[in-house]
Amino acid sequence: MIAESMYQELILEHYKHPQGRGLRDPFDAEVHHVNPTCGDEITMRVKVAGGKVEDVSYEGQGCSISQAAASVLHELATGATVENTMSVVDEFTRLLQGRGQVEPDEEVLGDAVAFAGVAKFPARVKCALLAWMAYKDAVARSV
Amino acid sequence: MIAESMYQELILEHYKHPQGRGLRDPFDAEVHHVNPTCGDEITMRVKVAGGKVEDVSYEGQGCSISQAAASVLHELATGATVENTMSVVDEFTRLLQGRGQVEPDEEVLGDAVAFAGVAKFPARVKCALLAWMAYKDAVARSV
Amino acid sequence: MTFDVDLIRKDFPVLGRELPGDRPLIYLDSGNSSQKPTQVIETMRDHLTWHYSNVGRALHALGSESTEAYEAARDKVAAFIGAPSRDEVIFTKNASEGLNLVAYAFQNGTDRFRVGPGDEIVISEMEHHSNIVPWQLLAERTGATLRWFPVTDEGRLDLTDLDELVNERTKIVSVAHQSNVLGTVNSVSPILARARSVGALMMLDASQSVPHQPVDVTELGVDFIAFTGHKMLGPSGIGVLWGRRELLDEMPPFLGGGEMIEAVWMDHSTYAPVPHKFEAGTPPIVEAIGLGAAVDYLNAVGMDAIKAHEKELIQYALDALTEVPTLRVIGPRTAISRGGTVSFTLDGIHPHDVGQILDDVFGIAVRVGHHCARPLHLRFGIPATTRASLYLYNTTAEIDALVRGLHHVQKVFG
Amino acid sequence: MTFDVDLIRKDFPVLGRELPGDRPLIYLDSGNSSQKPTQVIETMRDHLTWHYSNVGRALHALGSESTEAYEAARDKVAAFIGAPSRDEVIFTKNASEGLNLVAYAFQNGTDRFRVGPGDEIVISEMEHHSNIVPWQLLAERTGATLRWFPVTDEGRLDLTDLDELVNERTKIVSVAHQSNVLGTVNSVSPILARARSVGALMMLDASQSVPHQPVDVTELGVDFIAFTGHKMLGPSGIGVLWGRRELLDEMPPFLGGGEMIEAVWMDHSTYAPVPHKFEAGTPPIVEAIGLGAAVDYLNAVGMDAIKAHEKELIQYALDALTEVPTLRVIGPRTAISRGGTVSFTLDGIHPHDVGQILDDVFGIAVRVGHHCARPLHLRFGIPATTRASLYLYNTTAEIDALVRGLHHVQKVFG
Ligand SMILES: Cc1ncc(COP(=O)(O)O)c(C=O)c1O
Ligand SMILES: Cc1ncc(COP(=O)(O)O)c(C=O)c1O
Repeated sequence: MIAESMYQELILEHYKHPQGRGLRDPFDAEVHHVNPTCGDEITMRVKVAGGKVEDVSYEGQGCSISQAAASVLHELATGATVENTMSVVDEFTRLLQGRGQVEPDEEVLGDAVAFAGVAKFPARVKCALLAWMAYKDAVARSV
Repeated sequence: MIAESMYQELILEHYKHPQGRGLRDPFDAEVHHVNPTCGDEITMRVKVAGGKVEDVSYEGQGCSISQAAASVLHELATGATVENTMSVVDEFTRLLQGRGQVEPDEEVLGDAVAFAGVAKFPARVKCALLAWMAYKDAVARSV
Repeated sequence: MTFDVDLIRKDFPVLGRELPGDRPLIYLDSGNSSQKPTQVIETMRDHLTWHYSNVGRALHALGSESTEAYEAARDKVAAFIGAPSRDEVIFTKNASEGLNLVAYAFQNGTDRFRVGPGDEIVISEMEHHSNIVPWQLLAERTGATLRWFPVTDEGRLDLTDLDELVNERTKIVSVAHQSNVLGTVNSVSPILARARSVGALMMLDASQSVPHQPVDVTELGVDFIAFTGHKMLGPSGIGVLWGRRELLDEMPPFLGGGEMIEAVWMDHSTYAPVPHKFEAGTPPIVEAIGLGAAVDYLNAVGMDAIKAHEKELIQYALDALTEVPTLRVIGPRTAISRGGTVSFTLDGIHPHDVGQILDDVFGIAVRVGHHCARPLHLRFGIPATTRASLYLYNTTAEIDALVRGLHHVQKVFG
Repeated sequence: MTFDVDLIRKDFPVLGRELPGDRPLIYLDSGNSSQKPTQVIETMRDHLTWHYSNVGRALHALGSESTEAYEAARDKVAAFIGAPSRDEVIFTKNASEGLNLVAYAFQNGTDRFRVGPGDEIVISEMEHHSNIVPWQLLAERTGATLRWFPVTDEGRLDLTDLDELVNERTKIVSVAHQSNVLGTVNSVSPILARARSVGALMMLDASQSVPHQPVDVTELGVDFIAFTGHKMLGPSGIGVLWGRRELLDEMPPFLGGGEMIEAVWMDHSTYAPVPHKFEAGTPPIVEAIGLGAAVDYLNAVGMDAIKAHEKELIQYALDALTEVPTLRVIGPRTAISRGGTVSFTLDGIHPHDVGQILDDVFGIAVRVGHHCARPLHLRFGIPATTRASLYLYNTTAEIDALVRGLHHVQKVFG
């Protein structure tokens, strides 16, 4: 019964009902990231205007963690300022790479705090980060 | 005090005073053999006529065992029939490869029986056999 | 010795281990790497503690002890696979090195060991990456063409185009003896017959067969096989390449260094006879000795008995898994010409999630992903599978636990 | 921890062993391979018994334990040699593989990793075969030219013609950091400066330095170093190649297979980032973990303390050996810029006979022969030497025993 805590209700919910899935036009940058150890893949597009994220659209395949992470990211990022999303990405990365030792900042993370349990499973950390790293990359390329 | 028995008086004697050393003419075949693990080398010539070994001459460098074995071979082979020497070579080989389990046939081996102790030292067996294998090779090429 | 799985399990301490959270370990990942019996571990420990030294080069007491133990391991392996000569057994670090060694021979060699534009290399779609990438690199670097057998829907080699695929341009055919994903045991003889008729060499990736069934290279009749110690109760860090003597003699050196030479000058060298020609540097000494102990263990149990046990298990598993809704087996669904490995998918649930819940909740270790056989997964249109792979120490109770675990996984994601 | 050789010896059970015939073991062959402390042996045993599984690929409990232990070993090695990044530490099977890996890069690569006719490779006359033969093979297969530094009568690198030897045509210079025969520690900076000024890369064969002195790759400033676990208290079957990240990134893959890939299709592949790009197949898992334990042990004793102890010992040995009539040391006769290895000849007595009598009568293990450095022996006009090589667990009493032994050898052959 160790890791069922990893599969938070919220993660399962996003996995079963992904938000904002599908690749949409217009977009400023598109990236494709792969997690070679497990084959999880994501294609992500961002549309940015005036410092604001207008859309994050994606298509991917993979485990519940990687797919739910993309869905949560879509919800958090769309409509927020780029700057704001970058601090969420940083905090998310810090949390996930913290081997379960990091106290998450719920204020910053919002729903993404549900992934705290994943940090204890080194092999799954990359799943959770896949979409978020793709997002960071896409934003960097969009400017 | 295990292996000093390997260094029989007779072996040391042949090492210090090698018999028939030096390369001589005439000869029917010359061979060069090397023991790669230790770098011992021998060049050997044989002169055969009418089924008899007229001369075994050699030049080499190496440890006491390999050098003494060449000297003893020279003594045993020179003047003997080729056929006779081949059975000595076979018996010598059988003895040396017998891991110390083989009862040597002194009748056949003569002085070469002094090498019986070497058979217990796998790493040195090749030293003892170097000249004898070279001899076998040289004889084969002389016909 | 009659086969007694309970007795066998006693030799593998880890099988009695409890994981954190009171989960007994259920190890169904031997196709990835097997566990080690105490006999192997203690042989290694004893050698390291009391007899260790470098081999070949040392004449002293420890050097002789190490050399004799190392070379005795070679004798054991040679006998185990029915090699005509012990000198045909080359110790590598794993199966991958053995496969690469042969592939590099075709880059560096001459005559039949040389490929270039117009020459062809044939593999199959069910290969492990270790039997794909070395040949891709070879083809890329020499201009040769890489071709492959397709795989049928049932997970068998599709030999329909055998005569076209293996032809006068083919230099070597290298295929898996047993698939690490499908469990399929490939029948060698039709391919070998064709290879022989066009003068091509043939290699088997025996990584998944040597641990699980009696393998006799003389009977097989192929030219090379590669396998790996860690999948057959031996330690990591040791593998075996077996090849026909005359071919090994003809092949160019692979790695250069100590022990593979006859004599060295600054500007050229001559090489030792096989097997040493292909064992550059200090070999995996203790690992080879450990592998020798593993071979002793397998012989004591009996490879026929192991094969029979696995056949029973896989029959049981294939039956049991049909009860799990939406479960789709990738590979042969009957226990004929297949080993004790079964890979499958569950609708709507990613293998990672399957594996994680099996592990976290039940202590069941399976492998998830593409199992280093991505092209095979692409062929079946799936990114990943869950794989259970069985060995001599597994039981039907463990398969029951797997089935229960899968039902639970479906509940979580239902 | 202050250096206490008696305490250290307790960690090495074999040093207390009696050989048949009541001979206590006196092990003076660590340059060939070192003995292993209990800490290393028990770490390996514990891992094999309770935590073993394949690394990287497995997500289950054992897989995580193995992966964490394996990657922790990489961290330890990286810290031990001052590597700027852990990803620059590549686990190989021995030092020879590391040297070959780099040599093959120049056969298979592009741009600066490509040699052909007109390009030059520079080594030295004091190299171990493992740092000669890979470059000979490279030169032979590509048409590049192999050149080398000569060695002085004192056993030092002769840099007189440095500027001519290392020139605009030079692609790589690879020399020993410390000679396994002479004990000489080579000074790297003049060669490195010249290599840099002509744009050549520089590699060190650090097989004999990393075990015996603090080595910091950042301070050294070279591009690659290779060393080997079994000479530094670790097990057989594991070695290390360290290289600068940007070079490793640029180098072509060496062995192809599982774990070194990013994605594989039948007709092409993409590769994982370093270090995994160069670790094809299942790595020597338990061996890397054992090496990690060896590094912990060396750190606990302290590399400075080990170096100081060996300096004392070699000073003592060089003095003591001068008493033996006709004994000629091959290599530096003073304890300056040299390590704890001394090779010598005795007039009229072949090293094999010296070694055998030392072993058989006194239990003294030395190495005899050309020590995989035949060209160096040719340079000194001798076929072989007797070599005593010292390590942290050796004592002056053992050197006294060696000297007594040599006197006895001379009596036998007198
Ligand atoms: C200087 C030197 N280089 C390279 C090697 C090769 O090491 P290994 O045999 O572990 O590959 C050795 C030891 O044998 C050595 O002493
Ligand atoms: C079929 C097959 N071939 C090759 C290999 C590679 O073996 P290793 O990783 O020991 O080199 C494996 C296992 O990983 C395998 O299952």
